[in-house]
Amino acid sequence: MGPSRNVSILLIVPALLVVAVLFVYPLGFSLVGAFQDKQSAWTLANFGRAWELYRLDTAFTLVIIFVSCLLIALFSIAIGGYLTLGESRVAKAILGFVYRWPLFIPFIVAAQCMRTFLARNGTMNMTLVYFGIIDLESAQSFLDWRGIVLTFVWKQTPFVALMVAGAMGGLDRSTIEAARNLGASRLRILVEILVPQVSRTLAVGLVLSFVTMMSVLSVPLMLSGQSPSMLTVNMAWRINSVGDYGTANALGFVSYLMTGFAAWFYLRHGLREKGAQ
Amino acid sequence: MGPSRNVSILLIVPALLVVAVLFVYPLGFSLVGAFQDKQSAWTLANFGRAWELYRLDTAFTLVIIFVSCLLIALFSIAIGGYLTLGESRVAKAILGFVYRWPLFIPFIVAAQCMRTFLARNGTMNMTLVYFGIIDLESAQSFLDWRGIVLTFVWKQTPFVALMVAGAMGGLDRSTIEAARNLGASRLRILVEILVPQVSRTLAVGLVLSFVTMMSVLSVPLMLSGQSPSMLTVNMAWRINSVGDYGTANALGFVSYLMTGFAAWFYLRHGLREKGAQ
Amino acid sequence: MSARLEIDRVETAYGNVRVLKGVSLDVAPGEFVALLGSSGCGKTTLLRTIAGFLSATAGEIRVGGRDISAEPPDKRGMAMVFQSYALWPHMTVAQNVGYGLRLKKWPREKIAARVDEILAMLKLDGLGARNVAQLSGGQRQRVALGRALAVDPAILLLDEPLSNLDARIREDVRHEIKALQKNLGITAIHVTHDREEAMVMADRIVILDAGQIAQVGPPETIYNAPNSPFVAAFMGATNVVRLSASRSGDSIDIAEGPGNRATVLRKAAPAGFERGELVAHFRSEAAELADGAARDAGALMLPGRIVQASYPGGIWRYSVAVGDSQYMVDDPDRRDIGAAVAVRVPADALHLYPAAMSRN
Amino acid sequence: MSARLEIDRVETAYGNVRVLKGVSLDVAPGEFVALLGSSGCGKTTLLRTIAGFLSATAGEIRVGGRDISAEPPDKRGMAMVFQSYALWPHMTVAQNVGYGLRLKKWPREKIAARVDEILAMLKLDGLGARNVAQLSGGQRQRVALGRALAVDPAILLLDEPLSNLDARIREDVRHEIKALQKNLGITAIHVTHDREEAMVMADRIVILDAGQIAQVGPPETIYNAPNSPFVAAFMGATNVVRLSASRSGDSIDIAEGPGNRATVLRKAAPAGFERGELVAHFRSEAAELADGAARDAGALMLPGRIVQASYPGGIWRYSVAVGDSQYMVDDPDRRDIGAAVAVRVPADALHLYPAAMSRN
Repeated sequence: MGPSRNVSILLIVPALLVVAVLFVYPLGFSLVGAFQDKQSAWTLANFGRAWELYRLDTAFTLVIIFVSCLLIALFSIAIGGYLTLGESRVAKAILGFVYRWPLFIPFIVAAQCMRTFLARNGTMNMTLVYFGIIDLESAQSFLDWRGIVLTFVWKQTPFVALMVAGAMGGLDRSTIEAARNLGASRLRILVEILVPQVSRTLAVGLVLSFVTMMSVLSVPLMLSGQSPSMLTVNMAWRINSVGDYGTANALGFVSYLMTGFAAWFYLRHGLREKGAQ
Repeated sequence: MGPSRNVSILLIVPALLVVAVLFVYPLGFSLVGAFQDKQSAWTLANFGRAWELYRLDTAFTLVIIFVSCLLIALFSIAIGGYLTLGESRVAKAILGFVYRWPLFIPFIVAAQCMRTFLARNGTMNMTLVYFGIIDLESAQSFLDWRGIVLTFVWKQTPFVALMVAGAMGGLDRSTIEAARNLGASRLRILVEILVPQVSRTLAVGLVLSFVTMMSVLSVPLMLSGQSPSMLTVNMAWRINSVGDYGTANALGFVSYLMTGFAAWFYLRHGLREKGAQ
Repeated sequence: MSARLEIDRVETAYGNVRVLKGVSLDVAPGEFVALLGSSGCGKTTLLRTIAGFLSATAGEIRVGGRDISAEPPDKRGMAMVFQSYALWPHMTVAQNVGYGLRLKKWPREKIAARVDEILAMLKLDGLGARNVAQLSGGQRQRVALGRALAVDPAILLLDEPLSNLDARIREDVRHEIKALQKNLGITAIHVTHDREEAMVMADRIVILDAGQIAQVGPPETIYNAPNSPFVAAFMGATNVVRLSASRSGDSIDIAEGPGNRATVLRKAAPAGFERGELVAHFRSEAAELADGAARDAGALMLPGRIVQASYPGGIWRYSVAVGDSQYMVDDPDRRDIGAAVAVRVPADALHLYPAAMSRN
Repeated sequence: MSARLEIDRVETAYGNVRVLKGVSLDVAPGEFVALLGSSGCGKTTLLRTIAGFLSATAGEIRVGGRDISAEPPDKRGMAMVFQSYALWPHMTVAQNVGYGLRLKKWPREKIAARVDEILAMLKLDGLGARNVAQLSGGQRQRVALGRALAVDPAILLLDEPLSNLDARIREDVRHEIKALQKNLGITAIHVTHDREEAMVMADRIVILDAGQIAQVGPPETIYNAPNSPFVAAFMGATNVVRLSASRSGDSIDIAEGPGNRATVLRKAAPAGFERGELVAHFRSEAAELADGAARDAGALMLPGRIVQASYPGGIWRYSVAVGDSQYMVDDPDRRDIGAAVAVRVPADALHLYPAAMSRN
């Protein structure tokens, strides 16, 4: 079998090369661009400029995305938990039907909706004023980092909740009943029995959401015009308005490092799970 | 049990209302805005203007996204199929490691990479010229719809391939061996045995990719400045530069209809699967 | 610790489907009762109703005289062992066993001591820190048992706990569980579809059929005196003959029929039976083969031909065609296929029922 | 159609682990051979090597004299039935059965006719348009069999095809498959871990142990003359006694030991055995209980006490403590726990081996 296997590897090599070139090469080239000036000489100037102009925005981006991830995790665990442990069939059916709709709303539509909803004289404030909960003077606009977080959470929670609820639904139900049988409350079952068993799925969902939020240009562009802004907005600005590819590449490199860290976490977690089996 | 169940439904109602309001209300309000002018009077003028200015872009958007979905489906079936049926362990390990990396690259970084890669004097053309495959004069820029499709396919194929490969890996392997035992070639096994069994997963992945591509502003904005453009670019333009929320809402409504169709397809398919069991 | 369990006309439904149609059963403290039946008979539903995972639509369940029908599962003083073991894969063996005590807010050291005691009792010493995924099937089953026993329940519920084990391990575990239950004096309800498992483990067997109790009794009674054709067939008496018969004092006169010779069986007729058609059930191992022409005045003789033979071990098992019917009969001797033989069924190996009781 | 299958010193490895360590076996055309062993013995590996899903690292596999070791699975003239049935859920019954013929490019009408024929043979008439998900376990099993038989293979490979069926259906399907195989005259290799299934279905049984053949022979031979302690224990003779013995002509003198009385067994000693320690295996059903003081010159007597009793049906099964050992013995009479008894094992129920052959 030895020789024929080697032949089959040789046959597959061109296909693998194509995949490698198509998937990896464009990325590598852009990353190299981050370390070059316009004359293709090696430099760290791009990073210097990126640091000078955008270090605040980098921190801002990270904070927004971490807060969003945290909220997404909480909401999706709550939704998945209710769908798995809830006793009212009607409530479960309604929740199951409603929660996944934002999945089918494009980010840009979501951003546009939120703009109308969260503005100083937007729907939310007007509704609150109408019910007398706040008065018009104290109404404030949420079109800043809070709006971005809200939109991200609104849009990504269904995605993660879908994965988490699916994983919870796929668990052996008798592991839940065994805990109930011994007297565990529903909250304890959620925290001590369900979440640990779906933690891998939750982590994958959060990592993918992390990457998605790093990707989205429309939401920060439309919801928070003022400084500080997110890195995506800065990159689009550098390219479309300034034509400064070097700095854009450097910012891309920073984005890539952040998601690379998330990816590393994902892989490490995946390998550890396999190792434990 | 009757009364206590009703009480528990009553207890859950406020929570459900909050979910409904938070998830559904912002969307509904923005949709209503598509049918109102600046004085909140009912009108179809927004749609008239959207049709007049952007009917070509709507078609352009749909074509790009359908072509992308088609290519994503083909590539992800090929990747999943090779990972499931391939015989060379080394090739499978390399492919399995390489293919999912674009998943962790933000869209905006991908768009930036592609800009460098696909421009008239970008890396791709320079490489082809270097190897003498084309000459410099006939080199053309791919920074148009082709670039957008390429970027979408590059970015979304790993996502769908991950789902498809997972579903294929979860199938009872003896269903594959039974076909091999009867003499089916690997291509026939892929087309006749594997794909039909993972069609639901494939459809879900494509619908979610469809929605994602409807969402992305950065890719069309950065890769194809010229007209025609995608709806996301138009919406961002209407809001950020013109301040014309009505038309933006109307365009959002159109986007929403498209994804709504995809969602309907997803739900119908899901229900049919359940019905068949 | 143990308790009397009374099940009083309990009914349970899934949606509109009535699964239990009024089941009553008294279980004495320390007794081991097996619920036996084929799939869909309601045995698991009954166990889950007792455990509190399903709620009875009618009837009462009492433990030590107290009605617990409305109590949640953990307030019933019962612990359940699940078919899939239902161990928590993210906890160690010790954490699994001690979880119920943690819920009861026991102090950490007391939990550790109790867990060690349980593990020692189940011969799992030293495995406390092990991940449950690293255990063999038999070990997992014992961890599941330990988790249930750790909370010192009055009643132990066993939902087919042995059906995922290999045949050889299963026999050992049967005896271990039985011995443990006797030593602890705990009341146990055991669901199974395996006849021999129920026979070997239980003090009393409850045969369920279509949501109702078909027969209750000790293993010997159920085996030797099944009260209906259903129970007879379920307990292995799957050979069926229809006979024309009439009572005559302490005996039964059997007329010659399409498959059988005339005979007189010295045996009591079914209660109230005088004359008419009887359905006779018998086991393949309780019959034997005789020469085709052989006569025996005291036994039922069914003349026929051998159509299939196999050797399951120790004896030969023959399929004998008699008229339109086929019977399975065990015999110590090797015989040829096609040979003319008579199936000889001694009077006390026949289970007789009026034909009206039979479903087919 | 059927073919001779020759397996010649076949070895198979998973990575660096040698699973088959040189297996040789001749299967005659039309013969039904069962590969029997516990999990991990290599029986499934051997079947998959024969089928071509694994490739032998050494040795040859010949069908009708032709070496097929290097052929792909579909060129070997074999069809396999899988444990999980491996039906394609997106195809109807007829599409499943006819898929092999479609791959052979048969015209549509010929496929339809052949499928109808197969379905009729398997009593699945009229179910052709049914979705496989709508079928019962027994029906699925038959569709899987039909799919394999449709391509008219010379050799049928069965990978535990009955282990997912209910106990009662399983017994019917055993006889159906056996009868079908005899009628078609097809060669069959059947993998199973169920001793009785192998005994009842196979013409010859191959006992595998740790990747090697432990014994090959017809069911009666394997059952009554196991050639090693391993085979004896696997075939149910799980009671083990160590005896001090010496040959004396056609008999064996047994000296008194810690658990047994002295006796003379009229029985041939193991080949080459003169004097020393013997390991004796016997089945619980081949022994019986006698009074504690009873003596019997021709049988092995083990005096002890009853420690556990159960009634699996028909007979009582006792656990008897003799010295440090416990034996399981069947007896027709009900006896008390604690009673002093002697286990009586007749000479021909004892399987004797030199102690060196025993692993423990």
